[in-house]
Amino acid sequence: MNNPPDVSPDPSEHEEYAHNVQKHVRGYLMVGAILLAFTAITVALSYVDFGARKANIAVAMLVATLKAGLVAAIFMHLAAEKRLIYRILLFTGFFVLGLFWLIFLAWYDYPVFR
Amino acid sequence: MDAATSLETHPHAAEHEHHELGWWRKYIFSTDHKVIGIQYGFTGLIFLFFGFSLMMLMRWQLAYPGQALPEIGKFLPHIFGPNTMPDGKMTPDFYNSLGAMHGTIMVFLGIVPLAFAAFGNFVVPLQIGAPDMAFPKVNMASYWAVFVGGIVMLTSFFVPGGAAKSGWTSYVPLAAVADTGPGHLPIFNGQTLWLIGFIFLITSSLLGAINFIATIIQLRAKGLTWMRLPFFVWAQFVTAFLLLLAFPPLEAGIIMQLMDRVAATSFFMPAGLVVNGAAMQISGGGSPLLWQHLFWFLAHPEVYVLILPGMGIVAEILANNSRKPLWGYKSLVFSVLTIGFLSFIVWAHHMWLTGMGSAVSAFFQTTTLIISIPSVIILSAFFISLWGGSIRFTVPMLFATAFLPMFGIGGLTGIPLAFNSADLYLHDTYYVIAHFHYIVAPGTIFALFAGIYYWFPKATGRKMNNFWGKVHFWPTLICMNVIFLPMFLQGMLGMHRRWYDGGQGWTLSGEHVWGLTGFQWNTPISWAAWIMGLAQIPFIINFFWSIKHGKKVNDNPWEATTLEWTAPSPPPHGNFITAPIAYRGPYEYSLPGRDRDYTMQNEPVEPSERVRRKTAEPVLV
Amino acid sequence: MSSLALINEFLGQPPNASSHGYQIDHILEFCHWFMGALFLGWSAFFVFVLIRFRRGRHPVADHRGVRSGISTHLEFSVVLIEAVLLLGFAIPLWAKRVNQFPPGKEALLVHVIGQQFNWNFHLPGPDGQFGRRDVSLVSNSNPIGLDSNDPAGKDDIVTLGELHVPVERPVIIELSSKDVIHDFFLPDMRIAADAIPGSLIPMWFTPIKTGTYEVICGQLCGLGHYGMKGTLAVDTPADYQAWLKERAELAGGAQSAPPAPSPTPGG
Amino acid sequence: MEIPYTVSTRPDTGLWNAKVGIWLFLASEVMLFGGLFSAYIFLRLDAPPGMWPHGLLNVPVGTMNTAILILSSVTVVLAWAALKMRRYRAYWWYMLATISCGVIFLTVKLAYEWPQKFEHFGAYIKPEALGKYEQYLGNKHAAEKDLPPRLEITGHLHNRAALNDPNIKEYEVALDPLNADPTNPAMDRPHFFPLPVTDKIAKIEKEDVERATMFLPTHSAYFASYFTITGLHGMHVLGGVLVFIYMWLPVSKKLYQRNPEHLANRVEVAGLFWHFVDLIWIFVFPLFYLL
Ligand code: HEA
Ligand code: HEA
Ligand code: CUA
Ligand SMILES: [Cu+2]
Repeated sequence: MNNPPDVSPDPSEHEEYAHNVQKHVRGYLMVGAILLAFTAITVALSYVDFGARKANIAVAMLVATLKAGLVAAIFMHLAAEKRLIYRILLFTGFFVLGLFWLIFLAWYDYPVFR
Repeated sequence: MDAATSLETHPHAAEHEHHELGWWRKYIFSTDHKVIGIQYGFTGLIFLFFGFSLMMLMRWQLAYPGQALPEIGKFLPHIFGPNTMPDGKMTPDFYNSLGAMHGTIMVFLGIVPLAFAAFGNFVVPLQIGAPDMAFPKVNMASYWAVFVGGIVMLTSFFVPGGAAKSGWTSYVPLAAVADTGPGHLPIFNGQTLWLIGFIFLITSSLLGAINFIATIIQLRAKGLTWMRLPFFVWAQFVTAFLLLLAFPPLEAGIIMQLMDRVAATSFFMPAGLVVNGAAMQISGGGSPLLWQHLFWFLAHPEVYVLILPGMGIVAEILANNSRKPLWGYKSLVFSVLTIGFLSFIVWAHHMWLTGMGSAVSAFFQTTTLIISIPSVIILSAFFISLWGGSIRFTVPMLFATAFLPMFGIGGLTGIPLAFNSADLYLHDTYYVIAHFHYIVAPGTIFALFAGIYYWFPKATGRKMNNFWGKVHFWPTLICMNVIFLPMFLQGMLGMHRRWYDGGQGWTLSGEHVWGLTGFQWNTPISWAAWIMGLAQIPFIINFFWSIKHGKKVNDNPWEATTLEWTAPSPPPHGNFITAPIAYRGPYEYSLPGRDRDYTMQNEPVEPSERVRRKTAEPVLV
Repeated sequence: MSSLALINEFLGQPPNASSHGYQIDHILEFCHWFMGALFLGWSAFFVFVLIRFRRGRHPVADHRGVRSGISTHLEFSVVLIEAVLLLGFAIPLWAKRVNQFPPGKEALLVHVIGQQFNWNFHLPGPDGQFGRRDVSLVSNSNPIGLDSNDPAGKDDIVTLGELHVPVERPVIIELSSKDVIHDFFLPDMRIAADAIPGSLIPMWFTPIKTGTYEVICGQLCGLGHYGMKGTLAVDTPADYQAWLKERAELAGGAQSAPPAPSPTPGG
Repeated sequence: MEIPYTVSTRPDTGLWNAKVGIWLFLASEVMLFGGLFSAYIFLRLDAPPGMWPHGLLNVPVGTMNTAILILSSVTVVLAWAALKMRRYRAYWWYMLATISCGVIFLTVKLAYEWPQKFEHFGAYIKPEALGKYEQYLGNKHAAEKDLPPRLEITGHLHNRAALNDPNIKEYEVALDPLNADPTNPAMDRPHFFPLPVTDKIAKIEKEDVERATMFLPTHSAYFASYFTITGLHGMHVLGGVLVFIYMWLPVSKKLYQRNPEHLANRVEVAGLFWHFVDLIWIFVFPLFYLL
């Protein structure tokens, strides 16, 4: 899904741009509806027993990630953003994961004796 | 911003901007990057001096433990409260406060505001040919945040119990139980104020970092491609990223520690603590190591925040005074990017002794050693740059050249620390203190002095006095080494940092090394520190005197090549009369076949040059 | 190897007294030789350049400067030496420290509990069993909260500030803390580890020289940090037995109180 | 010279300044919440059995708040799209809707959810006394069903004075349904609609209690992270609302008339922040309310 184009400074072309944006609006409404539906699904799923607590957590996080992905891709226009923004986010993602992963490693790598 | 920024679509809006701003808007609540840079500069210098003064007090206690400090000692209790230095004798708590606040103030209120914010603000927009920072109002906000943070930190000296006293690292549970209980106020106590002040300092750094990055990305002048940026700009760019991404996890940690103190949570405290003989009433379930991870996740990148701007300054001055391009510009840029990247994954080398297993320690040892390589590359490139130059020893150049071996000593002594089996012995001894002070004191501080002497003419239109500059340089260089070299010996003896009695009570510091015992070495160190204090007087006087009475100079007194020297001195609001265009790289010194030994970045490429040097093709954006 | 020992002595490191300490010292020595060589090499170059290319002697700079790739070779050798130090020495050494504890019977196991501002040592006594400990039992006369109802703890030895161990026998220390983080550092044994409340951190060493050694608290732990000193006495086996006996008699008398904790509680 | 690219885009990056700025800011926010969430994960993994409570929050209210935030995210893009189409009135209404959503969210949180927790009381029983209170804890039943052990008795504290008065020797607690009827299989899972406190009163001797507090941050690692993370999130919501109010006030109209694209850019930037706040909540909701 592409972003609506910038509005042209020339007022005579305005009509066409307005029309273009209008098309996107429908998309936004649909994404909103999907998000609401997903919320309901998360709540419902949390009352289903998947056997292990871990499984429940995994499912809930999966749905949350999907939702977050939708917000980021559509509402925040990340689906079609400039390269520079992707780069910044790529770095950030790398460092957050590094933070999580390395603390996690350190947590479980303590010397055991006996 | 409104009126100014909508200019593009409504040219007449500019008229609003050109009315005279009042005194307050012009000098205090200014949005001009140069004024803000100078504000940062003064703030940083004052805190640097304050942090230094705290240190000089500590050095008395270390050299003459338990003895009353003459004269000043009688006077200090009136300022800091009766429990700090009764009868002029320092109490252990006050010593710990001084140490913690010396570290905090030097790092976060001295060097960061000066090296990153002041030089970054003043120089970067000029060097990239921009009229200002991308977000002037945010810029002003970031200065005022640091100001408030500084005030909060200062206030903490005057609350009951005194300032924070658990080290600049504020390790929990010590920090969580410090300054609590009878005699302490709930919010107005040292540690809580330290945390609150820190939130302001973090806010300031984050806003500043966003501004710097956006400015460098968006406001580069026409033709100023990435590979034509002065190395200083690159250094600031990477530094800004370090601050932007490393500070927030510490902010999270600070918020949690604040909660531990004011809402009695136990993010960082396990159950079953017995403090002062009584079991603590907390839920437990927290982990002291979590704090250390969050702290060092920032604090390691932070040490590169302390050094990279310094390296940037040194690079500019070396090129300028050897009259020759920096050697290996591309590898310099690549190295600084690598350092920035790697500095996020080495932090646990500060935690070797926390019971780390073999896998994790192997990982962090490896990354720590890898990160030393780009530093070696940078230093080598600087050294090699001097070869074949025509070196003039101006005052900035003196400081910049001294930076190199001093940083070298500091960096090299990081290597034994990087091996956890060697650090096992050296951890938290004076060896570590000497290691990092060699980098931040004769390293970064020298770079800052160099930068001040170098860009002073741009900010004021006048030059600082040469002779007094040299009088400042030589004693400072000598004293720095007399202070920090013996600390390596003390560290090898096993003497530890944060020892209130300077090691007097330990048999191990009674051992002789190089003619004195470990403890006795404290005395020459302290005297050198005080003499170095005196050596700063010529600088301070020279600095203030030259603002009004220094020798007037033209816009480019050092005959430099980068864009800031094309602007008037001092530059007007908006910096450049017309937008500059860069046609060439940043260090075109001593180009063959020219009558001047420097060619500025905005000098168009001549046809004759074009044949010879394909790279000089102007790239216009 | 002994010729290498020069630097450490030159810098004032006290003599080593544990079996693995030589390896630590060797790493330190290698590092210092390596650093020294780099420093001297660079300094020589540096001083030469500053003199040779000063303006008075060399008025016109050369735009291109150095053309050779010597720096690449230098950087490569730095990488190589660091890699050797890391893979050849540092990583295996640490793996031995944390993964290969001496077998239980051979070693002497001691629990060490840090507190502001002293070290508590807890030995299992003749039965080889540690008694149960519980924070809720901690009091002035029972600084480590030993459960007096637990039969395993009846003969336990608890001392404050002073530990005796026999020479030539591995000692395993299990570190913990009652209040804040401390760091148990035995400079002469080349061994140290943090005592962190909420965790148990093991470390081990084998003393090879009798004598009395200082235990340093290496982590800021409050106003008494500078004086948080312990003593490690490495005895001949006979002396050690004598000490054990004396201690056991003390312990026999209904948990007789060791001296009260240090008078300067921290906060 | 004036600052370029405040409204138009720079050719080589394709971006205007504030867009770069906001994304950098969001990057730092990712790291901030990343730090908090990593702390949450480690506290939770480290929690001993029975020490990480479940089902203490009000799921319907949480769900409603989630829906409200999602709605507000939709209205804010619509407001931006309206500006792009140069329909100021529509923009004004969408903005009002967004602001209202934010205000409702905060009100629910601060006036209802948090105070409700502050009213609740819990007492952790000492390990040696667990047997004595078996009728309220039902640990045998829990063990049979493979549920984590129950160490805490919760409900409303009748004699509030007991919290501070050392002379009062016991707590009188109007029990939560779980503690009132612990062996009822219906209590094995948290309920969707929270059940009201029963009128069954339990007397718990202070002697047997390890720790007793209201449901405040100090209660447990769970509530500590709940209040810290939702509190910080709430402050972000508040910040967003204030910015939106500024953009909705008449001053925005002036900017609109002067340079509509500039206003649209500002709304886009504020909207990006708002979506991010929504995105954080999307993770907070299942982590604290459901799992
Ligand atoms: C600006 C600050 C700065 C910088 C740049 C560094 C750089 C390095 N640091 Fe340092 N460090 C600190 C500041 C800094 N450090 C501080 C403040 C602490 C203590 C914190 C505390 O506990 O309070 C610390 C502590 C510290 C520790 C923990 C010690 C302990 O607590 O036990 C370790 C361990 O690995 C370490 C390693 C390193 C390494 C490998 C580098 C490498 O990046 C160094 C690479 C550089 C080189 C290898 C030099 C290369 C130079 C040449 C080759 C040229 C030589 C030329 C001549 C001599 C003429 N440092
Ligand atoms: C950037 C960081 C920085 C800097 C620059 C310094 C500078 C100095 N430091 Fe410090 N230090 C730390 C960071 C720093 N330090 C930290 C983090 C710790 C650990 C704290 C802890 O234990 O938690 C520490 C600890 C520390 C100790 C150990 C204390 C202990 O463990 O008990 C000692 C001991 O001597 C010491 C000494 C010094 C000295 C002599 C200087 C000198 O080099 C100072 C030189 C300063 C100047 C020369 C100032 C010049 C300023 C001016 C001239 C201003 C002019 C003003 C105007 C023009 C308006 N420092
Ligand atoms: Cu215990 Cu320092
Ligand atoms: Cu580091």
